[in-house]
Amino acid sequence: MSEKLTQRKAWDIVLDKLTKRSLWMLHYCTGCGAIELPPTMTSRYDMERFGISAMVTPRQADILLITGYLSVKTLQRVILTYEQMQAPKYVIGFGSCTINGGMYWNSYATIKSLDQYLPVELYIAGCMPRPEAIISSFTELIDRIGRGEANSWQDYYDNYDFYKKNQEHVFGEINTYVDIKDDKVKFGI
Amino acid sequence: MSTVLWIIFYPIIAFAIGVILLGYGRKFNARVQRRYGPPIQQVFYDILKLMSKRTNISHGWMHDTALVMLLGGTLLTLYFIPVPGFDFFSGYGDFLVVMYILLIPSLGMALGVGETANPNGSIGISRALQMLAGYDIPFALTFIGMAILAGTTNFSEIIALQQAEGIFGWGLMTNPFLGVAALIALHGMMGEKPFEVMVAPHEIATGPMTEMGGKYLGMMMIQHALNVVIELTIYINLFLGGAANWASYLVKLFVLMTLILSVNALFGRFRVDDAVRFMWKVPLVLAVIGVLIIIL
Amino acid sequence: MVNPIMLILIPLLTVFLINLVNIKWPKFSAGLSFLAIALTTGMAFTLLPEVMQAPIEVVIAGTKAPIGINLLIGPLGLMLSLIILVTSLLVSMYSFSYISDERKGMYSGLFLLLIVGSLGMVMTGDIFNLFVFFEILCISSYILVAYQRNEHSLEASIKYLLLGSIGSLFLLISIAILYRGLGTLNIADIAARVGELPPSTRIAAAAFFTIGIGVEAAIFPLNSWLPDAHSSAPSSISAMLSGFVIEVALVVLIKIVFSLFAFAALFWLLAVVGVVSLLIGEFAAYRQENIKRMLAYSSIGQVGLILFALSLGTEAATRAAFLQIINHAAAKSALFLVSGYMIIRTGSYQIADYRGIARRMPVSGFVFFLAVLSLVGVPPLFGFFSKFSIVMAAVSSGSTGATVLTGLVLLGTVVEAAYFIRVLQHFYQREPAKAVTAARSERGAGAESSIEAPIAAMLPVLAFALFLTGGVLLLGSITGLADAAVQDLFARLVSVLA
Amino acid sequence: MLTEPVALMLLLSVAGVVLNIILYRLQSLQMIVSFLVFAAMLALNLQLYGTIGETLVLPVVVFGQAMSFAVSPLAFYFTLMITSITLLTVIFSLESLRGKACTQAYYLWLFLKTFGMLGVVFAADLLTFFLLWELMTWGTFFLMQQTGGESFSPAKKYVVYAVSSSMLLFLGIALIHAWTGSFSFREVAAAFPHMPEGMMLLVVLLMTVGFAVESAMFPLHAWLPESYASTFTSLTSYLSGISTRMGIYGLILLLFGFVGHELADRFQLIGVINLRYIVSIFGALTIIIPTFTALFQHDAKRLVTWHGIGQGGYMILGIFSANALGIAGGIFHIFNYMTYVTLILFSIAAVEYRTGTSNLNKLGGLIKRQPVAFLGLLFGIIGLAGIPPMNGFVSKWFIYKALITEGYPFLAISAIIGTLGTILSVYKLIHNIFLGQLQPEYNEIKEVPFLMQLPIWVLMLAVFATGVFPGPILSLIAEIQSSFGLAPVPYTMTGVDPAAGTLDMLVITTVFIGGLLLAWIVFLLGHKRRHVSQYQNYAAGHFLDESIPYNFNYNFYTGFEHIFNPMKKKVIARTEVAVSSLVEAAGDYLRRIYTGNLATYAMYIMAALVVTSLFLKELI
Repeated sequence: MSEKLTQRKAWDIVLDKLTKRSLWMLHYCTGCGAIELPPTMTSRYDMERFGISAMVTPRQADILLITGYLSVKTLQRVILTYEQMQAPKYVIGFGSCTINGGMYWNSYATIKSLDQYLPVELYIAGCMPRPEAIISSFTELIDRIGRGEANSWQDYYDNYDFYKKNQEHVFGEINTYVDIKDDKVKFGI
Repeated sequence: MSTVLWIIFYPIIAFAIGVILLGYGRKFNARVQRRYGPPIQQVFYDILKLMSKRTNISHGWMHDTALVMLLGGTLLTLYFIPVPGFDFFSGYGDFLVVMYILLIPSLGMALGVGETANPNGSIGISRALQMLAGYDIPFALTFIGMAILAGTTNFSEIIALQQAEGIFGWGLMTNPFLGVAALIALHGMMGEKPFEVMVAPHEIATGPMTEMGGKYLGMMMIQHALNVVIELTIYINLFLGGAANWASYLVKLFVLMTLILSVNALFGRFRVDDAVRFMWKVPLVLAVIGVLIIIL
Repeated sequence: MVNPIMLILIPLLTVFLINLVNIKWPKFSAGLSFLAIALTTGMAFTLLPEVMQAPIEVVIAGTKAPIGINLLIGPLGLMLSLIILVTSLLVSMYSFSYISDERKGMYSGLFLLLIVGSLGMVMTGDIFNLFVFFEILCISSYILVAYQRNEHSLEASIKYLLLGSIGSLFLLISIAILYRGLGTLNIADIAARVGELPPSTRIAAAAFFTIGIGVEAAIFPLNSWLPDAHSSAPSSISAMLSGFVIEVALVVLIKIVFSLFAFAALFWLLAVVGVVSLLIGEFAAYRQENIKRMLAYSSIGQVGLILFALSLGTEAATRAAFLQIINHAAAKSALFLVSGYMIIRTGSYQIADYRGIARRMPVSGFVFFLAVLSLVGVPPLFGFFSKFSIVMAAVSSGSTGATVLTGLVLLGTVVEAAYFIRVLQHFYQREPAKAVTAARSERGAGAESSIEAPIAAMLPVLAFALFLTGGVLLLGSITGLADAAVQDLFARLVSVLA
Repeated sequence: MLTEPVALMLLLSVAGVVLNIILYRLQSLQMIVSFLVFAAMLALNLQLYGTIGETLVLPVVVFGQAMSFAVSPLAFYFTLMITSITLLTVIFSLESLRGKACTQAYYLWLFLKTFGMLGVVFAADLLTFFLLWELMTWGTFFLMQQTGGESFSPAKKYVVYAVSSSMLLFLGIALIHAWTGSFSFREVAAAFPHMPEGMMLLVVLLMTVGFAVESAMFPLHAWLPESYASTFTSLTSYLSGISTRMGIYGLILLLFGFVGHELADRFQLIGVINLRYIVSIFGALTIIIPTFTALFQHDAKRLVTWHGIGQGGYMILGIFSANALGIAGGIFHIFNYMTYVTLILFSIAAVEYRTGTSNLNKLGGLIKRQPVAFLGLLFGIIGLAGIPPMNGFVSKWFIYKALITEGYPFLAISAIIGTLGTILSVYKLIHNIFLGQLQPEYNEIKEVPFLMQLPIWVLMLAVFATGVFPGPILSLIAEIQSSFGLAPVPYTMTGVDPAAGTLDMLVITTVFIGGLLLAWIVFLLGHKRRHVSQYQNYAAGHFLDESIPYNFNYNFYTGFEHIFNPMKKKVIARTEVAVSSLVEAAGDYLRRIYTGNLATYAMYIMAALVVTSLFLKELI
């Protein structure tokens, strides 16, 4: 990561400074955490101040905000969605469920730790986290992008075998029609 | 020489104005909703980010070509609409030409979205085209009415005629029916609420933009910024007496934009058939009255 | 020089000969009648140059007009004779194979009598002879209609007989009125002196004459026997009846009206009646499912058209009517003859049963197609030119009434095209009807093989078709003959009486 | 003798008919011979340009009238279209119909029809005109039912319409002859103004309606869509490309050749509303109603044939606009329409050739398999919708401009409404065939063979080239206008003379290409892109694969269906049914006159006797 940081050209530094002000978010809400998002978006906290707005499809989104637990079934959807997003892309795990399964830690149907399956950029701890926490995570992300440090997404390309193995362990083979290894070559990531 | 400079720099200027107008729109909307809102240059950040995405996917060569056609067609339209100090091309194509080259971007986008093979996209295009038929009929009728009133279809001549008589020579003043009809149609043309059926993020996942990401979406946003300028300028040229200088041009742009944004901020969304019905009832009838006044 | 009397005598004598031959060698009767007709036809053609110069008058029984019996052969008579003879020559050739039962001899004799009657009607210059030949014509056709001896044909024949008798009676009454008033039977004499009669007598004579001969000429509403008779006669006879018999009666009617009863009002009446006939015929044919009835109704329509053209009373219109008579003789005969073998092959009269038949009877189908197009008036077939000239003539006459009637005639054409095209499309459908699949010819073979009519039957049909297509090339000479006939007819017209 | 090409062309087309009869069962020979003959005809046609103004009198005399032919500029314009499009159709058919059953008579009728059309166009007298007109309509009838079966019933409908129209023309021509005493165009034109006013009006009405049927003008258009769509697609293109436009030829001839504008304006009804204006209103309805009917079609061919009707309305609006630009636009639109509609239908035929269907609900995504056909359709629909830089725009622009200049806002707006409707339905066309999801059953299909691609490429070039450089065609049209004594259109090589209007297609195209280049540079500024499978697609997290049909094509314009469904009254179809059942009822009723009862029959005779006697007595 640091190696890549030093490789940033002057143009990239400027670009990062500017583009960090625009982050579009796709929020994946199966858990109870979604209730915290409306206040974050509306006049009380207004995340659009930071150039963050909610988007509808993975193609347009930069942030995949996963609120709450993921079951085996929904994880497949999340992975499909993640792979359809355009890099650079950032996964934010929201709430303790994504960190360690939270109150569902001993459920047979949920997955415990999201970072086994997707490269998570940031976790927001808490059950549930308040909008302030969400905003603070966003600002943290913005800062990291500005510094050129938010590169977790490259990990998915670099260590795809690891993620793939874990994914297959949970639900077997799925076909997302995305060839990550070939993408890595094609796009030179 | 200055023409060459204009040809080179005009798209950039128009792009800047468009970005500011869109940013102004988002800010305006936020303030109506009692939010702080993004900075006024936010759209510029968005475009920059989208253009700098590392991975881009496309569903085929028409998908790629579509974006080129979209932006290329918009640039074409841009050149043919006179603005203060630059109406080099309006002598080669009148506003009948403009009306039809305005369709090139739509067609390009429609083809590209079609190739993405996403049903949401196709539904979006279906709605967009139905809306096109909705707003373009009254808009075209106001075009025709103004042309008959002015005795010409050439933009510069119409502007000159309006400016000759000061504010009372404006199209909006000489024939308020046409002016109002065109204003409502313009609202539909800009796709602002309540005529936002084509995008409708909550129903059809932003419709045409569903499969657009990265630089594809970026180019669409560039085109959108230019398009806002084009559409507002057409209205200004036809009904607000054009603009004698850049100051008045910008003032007119922002006033018109504010008007449209205020309506936008207040409404929800029509269903597509209701939107079209509205277009064929209110503005079309107004336009017919206006035209009848002119020819009788 | 050939004596025109031979035209009548040869067939008449052959009738007797046939009856003799028939006792021992019934097979030869058909051949004999064919030879007789061929001979007569040849003679008629040799008369052509002479008649074009001047009409020939033949006196029989030594006494001159106005007392004697005489024949007067002008171009009009000769033209009609040629139509009669050529049509019957071809039809008799068709009959070789078509009429195959043991009553051949009777058929051939009656067939010749029918020709004698028709020829006599067009050639006679004497109004009572006209009646005699008219009766010969009628009686032979009554019997021929009943030839098939089934329920339908017998009923049709009885109806035809009774109605025809009323017609003959009226004709006779008319002749009696004229003879009583003028004491002469020679048409030329009557024409010269008809003015001497009081108007009411003339009106009575005209009305009786028109109605009397109108029954045979199938003018509406006197044509009620026609659909039955024409559809239940053998197809060869239908071809004759539709092809020339009604037209001959019609021309004779017009000839007499021209010479004796040239009332303007009568012309108008006949023109209107002609158009009404046309419309009724065409509309009624539109709904027919039985092919021969459809053709019969179509004949009513065509006769209406001819009557309309004839009664316009201008030279151009009359010439056009003659062309149309020729066209109708060729086309309608071809249609009846073709449908004859279709009926034999499928055993059905229903058009629905002929679906796809043209693929198994390609030549018949093609001839039907040509004949239909010619009747409708499609260029470059003969029918186009006849219909074209009728309309041009009608419109050129300049009166509003004639123009309106022309419009109705054209409406009739549209209906005609509609029902004929329906039949044609039926013939050319891809999936054949059950009756067509089941049809077998005497040559045996399977469901895909040709069930075309025998060559002897196809040759005359092809001749008609050839005339319809190639007739255009003869148009000049035909028009020449028709022109002479028109002159002949108009020479009789002294003046139209208001 | 400079008119030799005319005689040779007519002779060649007759020879084509004869050769095809001789070679009835030898399909490959038929194909080669037909191709050669049509190629020779096109070559002759090009020679014809030098002979404009010459007259040819055939030694064939019909009713004392020698058949005469003349090469007017209008005739040259039309024959150029006829021969070139026929040649392309034949080239296309060489491959597309090879080995198909029931095509023995295909080239035969094609030659007959071409002969009819050439004759109609060359005819210099009304008799020749009408004779060949009839031949032409029957040629159309036979071409329509080449596929047999289900094409028979629409073809029958056509016959009823066509015969009715011929009969109207017939009556009109007969009246003209009766009043002017001549068939020759020149003499008729000279004598026409001296006819009595009422008669003139009657003749004009009869002939206008007659030609309107053939050019499928609303409300007499109902025969067209079914009958054209149910034959071979290559014929659909031929028929809708040029055959329907013979009606427009007739209208041009009637309006400019005989009646003349001054005369046409004399038939005033109320105020400014004259006959010309009324025809224009029907032209406007012809644009709007069929175009919006096309929107809801589920079959590609039927959709395009409905547009064929709609586009005729533009020609009528243009020709009847009494404005040099408008007339030129109307005439130019005939050419443009022919090029792009043939292109569209050839592309559809190419798809049908591979997939075997033209059902818009069953296709999709074929752009990946048949890119040439897609490009052909794309160029075609841009032309049809009238979007620059294709040729359809230029002629439509002329028409709009003329209507605005003449002060007919509502006619102009109906033209624009038609264009909008067209955009909607052509997008549906291209979307449902080429865009969207590729159906698994069409995964393996290939592009069509070269011989079928060739006409598509040629037409694409034509559509684009005449759009950017309309000058050459406009020069022909200016000649046509001068030959009728009208003001010629002020054209330049790339548009209109600046004095008359503001249009320069070359500048527009150049700027457009510049814009495209700029946009392409912007496109290249971003990072690389990759082409992905159609199943890598947003479906709200759902996994897509071949088993899931997710294409959006059925009821494409649902909103409009909500709006228009209550308006679909099917008035014309119901009228047709009413008329045909009226005829049937009349037939039934009239048939009952013949009761079969002898007493009734005898009574008829008595009644006839009485009526005749009374009638004669009253009138004498």
